[in-house]
Amino acid sequence: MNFLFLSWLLLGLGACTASLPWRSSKIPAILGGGSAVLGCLSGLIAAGQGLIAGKAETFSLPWSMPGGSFSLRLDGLSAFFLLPLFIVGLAGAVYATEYMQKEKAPLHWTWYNFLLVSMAMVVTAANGLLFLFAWECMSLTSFFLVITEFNLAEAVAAGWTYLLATHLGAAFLFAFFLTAGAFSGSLDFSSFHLLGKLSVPVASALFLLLLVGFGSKAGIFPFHVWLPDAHPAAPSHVSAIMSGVMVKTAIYGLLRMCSFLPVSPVWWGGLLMALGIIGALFGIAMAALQRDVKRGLAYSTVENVGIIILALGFWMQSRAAGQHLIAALALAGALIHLLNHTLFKSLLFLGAGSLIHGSGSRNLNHMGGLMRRMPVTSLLIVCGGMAISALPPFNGLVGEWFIYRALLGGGSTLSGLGGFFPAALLGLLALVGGMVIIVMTRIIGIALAGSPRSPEAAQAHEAGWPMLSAMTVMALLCLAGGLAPVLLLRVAGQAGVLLDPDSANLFAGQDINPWWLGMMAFMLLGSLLAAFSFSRWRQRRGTVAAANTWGCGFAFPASRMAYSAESYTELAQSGMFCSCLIPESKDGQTVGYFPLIRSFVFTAPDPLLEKFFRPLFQWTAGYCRRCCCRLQSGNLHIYLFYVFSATILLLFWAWQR
Amino acid sequence: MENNLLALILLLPFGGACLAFALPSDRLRPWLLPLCGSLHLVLTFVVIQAGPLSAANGWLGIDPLSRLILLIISLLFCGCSFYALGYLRYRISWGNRIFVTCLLLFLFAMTLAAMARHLGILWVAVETTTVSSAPLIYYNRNRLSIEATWKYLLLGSVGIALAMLGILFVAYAGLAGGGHVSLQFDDILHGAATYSRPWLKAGFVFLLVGFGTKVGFAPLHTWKPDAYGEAPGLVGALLAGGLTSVAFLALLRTLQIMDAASEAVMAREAFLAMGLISMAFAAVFVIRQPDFKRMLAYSSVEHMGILAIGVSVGGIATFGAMFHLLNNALTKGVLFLAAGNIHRRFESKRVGDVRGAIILLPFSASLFLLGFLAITGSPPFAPFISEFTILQGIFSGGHYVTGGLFLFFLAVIFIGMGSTVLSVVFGNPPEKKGDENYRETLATTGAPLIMLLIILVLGVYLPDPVRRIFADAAALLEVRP
Amino acid sequence: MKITILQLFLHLLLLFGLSPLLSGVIGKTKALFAGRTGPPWLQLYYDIWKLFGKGLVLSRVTTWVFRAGPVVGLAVPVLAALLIPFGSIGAPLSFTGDLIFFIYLFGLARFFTACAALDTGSAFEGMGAVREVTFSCLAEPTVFFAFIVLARLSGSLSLDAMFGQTLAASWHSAAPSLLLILVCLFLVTLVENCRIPFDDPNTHLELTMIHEVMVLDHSGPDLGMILYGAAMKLFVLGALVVRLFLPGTTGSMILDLLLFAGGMLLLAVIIGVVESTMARLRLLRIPQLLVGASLLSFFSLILLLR
Amino acid sequence: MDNTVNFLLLLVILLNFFILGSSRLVSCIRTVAIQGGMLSLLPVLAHGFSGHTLFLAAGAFLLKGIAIPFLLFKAIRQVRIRREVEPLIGYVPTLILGTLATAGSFIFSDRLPLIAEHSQSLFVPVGLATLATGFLMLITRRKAITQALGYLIFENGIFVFGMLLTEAMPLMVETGVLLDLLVAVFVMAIVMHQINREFSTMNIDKLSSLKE
Repeated sequence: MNFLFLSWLLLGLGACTASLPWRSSKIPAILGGGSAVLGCLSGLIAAGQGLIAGKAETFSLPWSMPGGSFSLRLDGLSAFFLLPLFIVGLAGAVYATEYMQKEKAPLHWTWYNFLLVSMAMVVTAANGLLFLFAWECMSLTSFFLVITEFNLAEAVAAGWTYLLATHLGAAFLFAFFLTAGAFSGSLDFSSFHLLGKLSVPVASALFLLLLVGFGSKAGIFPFHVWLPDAHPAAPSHVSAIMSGVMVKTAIYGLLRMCSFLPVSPVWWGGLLMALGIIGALFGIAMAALQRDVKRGLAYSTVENVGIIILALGFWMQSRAAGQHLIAALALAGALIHLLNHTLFKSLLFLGAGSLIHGSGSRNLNHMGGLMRRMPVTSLLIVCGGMAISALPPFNGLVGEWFIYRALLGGGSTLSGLGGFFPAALLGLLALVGGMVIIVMTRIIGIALAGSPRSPEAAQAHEAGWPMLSAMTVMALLCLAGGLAPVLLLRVAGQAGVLLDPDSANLFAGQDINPWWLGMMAFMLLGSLLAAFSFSRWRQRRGTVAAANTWGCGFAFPASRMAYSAESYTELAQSGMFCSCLIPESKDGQTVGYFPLIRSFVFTAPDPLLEKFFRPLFQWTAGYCRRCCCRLQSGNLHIYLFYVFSATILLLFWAWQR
Repeated sequence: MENNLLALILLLPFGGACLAFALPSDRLRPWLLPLCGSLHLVLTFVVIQAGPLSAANGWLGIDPLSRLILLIISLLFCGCSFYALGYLRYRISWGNRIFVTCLLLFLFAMTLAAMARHLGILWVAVETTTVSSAPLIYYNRNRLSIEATWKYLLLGSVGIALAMLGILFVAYAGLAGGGHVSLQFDDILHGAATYSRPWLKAGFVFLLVGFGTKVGFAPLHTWKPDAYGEAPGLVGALLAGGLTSVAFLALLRTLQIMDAASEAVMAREAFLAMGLISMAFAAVFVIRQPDFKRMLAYSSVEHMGILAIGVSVGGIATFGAMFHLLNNALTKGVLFLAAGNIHRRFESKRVGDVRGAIILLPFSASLFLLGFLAITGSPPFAPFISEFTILQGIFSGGHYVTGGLFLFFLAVIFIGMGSTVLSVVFGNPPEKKGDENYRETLATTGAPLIMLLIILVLGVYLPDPVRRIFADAAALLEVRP
Repeated sequence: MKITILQLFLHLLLLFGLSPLLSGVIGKTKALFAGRTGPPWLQLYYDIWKLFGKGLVLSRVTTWVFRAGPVVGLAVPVLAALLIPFGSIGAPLSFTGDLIFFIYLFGLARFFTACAALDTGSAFEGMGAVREVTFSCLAEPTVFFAFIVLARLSGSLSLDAMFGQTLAASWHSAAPSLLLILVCLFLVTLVENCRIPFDDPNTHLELTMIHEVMVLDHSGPDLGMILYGAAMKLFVLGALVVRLFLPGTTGSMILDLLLFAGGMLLLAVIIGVVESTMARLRLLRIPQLLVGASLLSFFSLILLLR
Repeated sequence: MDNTVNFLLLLVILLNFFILGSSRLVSCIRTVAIQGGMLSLLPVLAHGFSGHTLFLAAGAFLLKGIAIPFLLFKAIRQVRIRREVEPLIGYVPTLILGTLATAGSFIFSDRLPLIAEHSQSLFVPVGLATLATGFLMLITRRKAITQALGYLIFENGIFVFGMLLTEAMPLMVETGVLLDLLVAVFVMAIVMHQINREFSTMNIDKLSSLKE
């Protein structure tokens, strides 16, 4: 706990001093970045202590606010969420020292450090008011980070969508905490155990409040609409933090609050599973359609959150049905996937940032051939791509392995509908897994491989050591997770036993131990090494000649003829996607035998946002405006009439009393 | 001693007003404002320290509520007076004799209203605020400001006249109840239990409508957007933060009378209904509001609704409402002052014409943005705490529907205000440059900055003396069974 | 969870020794149908040997990813082969949940093959990569459904047990389901190995190819590794189909081995027959067929769940 | 005594109707002045002679009977208008509404318990009726000046009602009330002058550009 306070102190100091009007542009970077790095290191120690100690540490100070107290609690669950927070925070801070433009950097450090503090406070708060306080601070600071490029209209629009979504979600959380506080008599989490006595309908209402409230932050399916806009607008390391960590704090909240509610009816889990799989399918399909690399990654976050939610739902459902082994597997899968997603998604966002930094564009079709110009970044992105596609020997497989095992366990042992749903989900999840490979090969193939598709890409430059080292650390962690999955299970187990005390012995025992996966990852590395040495050996023996790519008879292949980001998904789009997802294209038609030069606009906006939320909001706003015009017409007579009629009405009312 | 202190705090602004009217120099005159403002603040602190005071045969006095209101007025006015220095220097050619005089008279009237322990005095003071603020609204001397002034004057006068009727009704209720007639507040509280119910209820309705017009409950709020929109930002701040607080104090006095007469349930129901209607109206009007100063006016309507709900629900919500009174006043101050700067720079307050303020006016635009976040209840600013406290009271009182509506309106208003504020603050400045000579000065940004810092500190840490001010005020409004 | 040295040795021997032969058998069968003599039985062995001895020609556009494709393509089937039983010879490596690893191993191969194809910057190879990843993506649910059926019947989550001794008994109790998934797995084998009706490895138009067009630029030892890897992949997936078809054990290891080898050859003949009698499907029909296969395997699961 | 007072109060109601039905501004102002003058007799008539009532009567007469009408006369002389334009609701409907409002006031005041000594007096109904008349004027008339007149009538209604409570009202407060009224009308007159200067009309329909 002391290290946590030290970390907050450092981060806070850095935040306050970095944006002062310093003469030199280096001082903010040293103050802000240095404090962020030191603060994160100190925070990592705190998280490590929390994980190793295995028992909760509490701290409490009175706070003068009514209903509030400055109570903190650092237990396994909190530490489990603190760990990735500070890892990504550290990497992001190192990365940002190079990535941020000089004039925007100082203020950025303020928000960045405060974001880290508020996130850490969210996962350690043990009082409703303090939680909401930290929660809202987290939303605001991340909003300011999203609009770092505030001179761009689209960045501001994205930030606004984000703020709107998160604020609407927060209203539900307010409702939850206030109701919970009213029931349990205090906003302290220590008294929330009284919620366990609630009747099922009330508890279900509270659960729905939680789902909407936290879902809008976590990007659970119908509430994900802010995510694809906000992530591309933010600086890349901020996208990494938001996508890798901030989104997870919502899942932390969901888990923590659900642990106070009485044991769930089966349908809670079913609802989560349904939302999860829809989100996963929708997210990955949309990710395949984006030409903006960061937008694609943002949709991939929607997909991964969907998978996590699916696993959590399956956990709840199997726990309610008394299937402890399957429940433990699902919970472990959800937690491990959550941790893994933090690692590889932040790696990918940092990598994408490096590509943007190097090539000057977010559009996949303007990159190409970066593998040659930016070899290290590209290698790291390939690693991240493998991890997110759940390919061995990286960590992505470990989480998915648990989830698949849980679903397989359910599908192969339960009968009737109990077996039907896991089996169906398994198939759909496999489809998602296949599509992830489409998405990742697309990003790698279009952006990194081949020849440059724009003059800027041809002049791209590799990132410097701060950015590269930040990414390398993340990639190594991804690999370590794949090679030592038992470690992942141990870490997740610290949180798991708190959430599901019934399966404490399962987490510690051998039934769900994934050590064979690590073994297999080593064997895969070995066989790859063998094949590689064979290849090198044959290459040494023979001659190596260089030539142009075989153009199937065409002598002058050009990068404009290569497959583009859109053509890459055309097949999947026409074969698999439903029509509402199909992107819109404008002005593509050519006329006549010798068509003139045609421009072609291709957009893949979020269908839910564009076809549901935006029209709904616009219609409501228009309706309100019409009401306003009628009510406040500028005519003094009518205003006086309001006063008169209000008096008469109130007199009548008073008379009735 | 007590008499002297209260007389001093009243005479200071009055004497200042007379002096301002007499001084010939447009350059020197504005300095009277910070002088009076700071002295008033100092005296206010002395008064707050002094405990309960009473003077002029008990016609004037200081109870915890007056202490709170006095603190609010004084803080706000002090901030605005420093701002006025910068503002009036910028508009030196416009003349400021009437403006400064009326500002000080306005302060005098508000102080009098805060200290009044006699309903007649209270009425006269509130009416004086109307009369003295009308010329302030007319400061810009164009067609729109005339229109705003006329509407303000007429609606305000009619409302306040209704309040007079209400006072007479309450007094007659005493007579009809067989008691002695007095408009002394303490006498009324003392004898309220015996008052004649029909007269008392009718009187309450007239008082609610009358002072409610000044407070700006919907649908009596119609003068607000016009007056706030056309007045200089400085005046808007004083109206939205000071005048509304004073008028709300008058309503609280009414509530005290109803409590004393054991009619608390009815009064609180009326407050709750008024509060919810106000929030609903504000929510509808604030959406896509094309004029950012009018938007602030609707936000003021909303916050009056919040206060009414907080007071009506009782319990801890009353404390929240008292806290919110201060927060609302200071935050509105920040918003109006910053909006005034933006208005001056762009020479427009239409959303279409004002874009990219953060590029041209980095400080004012940041203050405007932060003020918006504060007023919509975002931490770490104090309105978050006070609104949350009110909500806590609502929920722990079991008013779940009210709580749900409250949250819903808050969210809608956040959306409505946010889209306007963001398009004002961000983006690229328009071609039409506005007044390119306008510069932000220490006076015009420092004052709102200080106010923002105050609510920032209060949002994180509420010192015990300050907390006691709110708690004592809230204790007066507790229903004693 | 066991490793047996003998089984390891046998597996590797069978895999490396026998896998190129299947291609020869398929070729001969097709030649027989077409009335030609056809290439020799051991043609693929000659090709691979020849290619291993040649020099490399690399495109100027390509990078290490291009070279990684063949390496992964060769390593993956070898490792995958160790997870499955060949006939009644148990798998050398087996653990609970290894089927997930098995499926994702092929995902790894696909990932790198596609990336290597895109690395050349050629429109044609990109086309192949797209088709490969898209069609395999649709085939994955089928495999999972088939595996659940087997897991349900055997009560285990390791491939060794799923395709182990209980399979024969399962044919008695759940023959319809097993028949359905046999068909489905056969289809998956065809699509994963780019055989007719999904892909025509011998066509002469790059526009219509899937796998072959992806490896257009590979040459020399790299191409040899790709050919070898593809043959092994066919062998591994084929081994599953054969095991499903011939579930029992004779009790003698030699006989079992012969039975397995015979089964593999029979599979090759069947593939040859299918290729000779069917035409390649239109590209847009392929997803429909694959979705149909998934539904079929899901239906087989429902038969069991009932 | 009661009869005299009640007769005076009925006259006040009559004047209310007269104002509602009249379209000539000069006669409207004159009527309001007369009404104010009559009201200023009330303190003396109702409560007898005393320093308090005399002062009140004198103050009310000076203000309501002389000063404010003078201000308003001056205002219309400056702007040279004579007639009210057609009101929002015609004269006859306004009169009908006025009658209804008067009837309503009488009914409403029946419900309010009066103490014995006031039981015969018409202060409450007449006060409320005058109030309602003022409201009607405010709501239906289009000229700024007629609205100001409406406000005055409104205040007159309150004054009538206040007669019930003269002993409760300290002199200082009464003075303050009257002074505030004077200042309010004074400010209104100034604003009217400005309206006329800017808009060249007193028609407040022109004052509706501030709207949503």
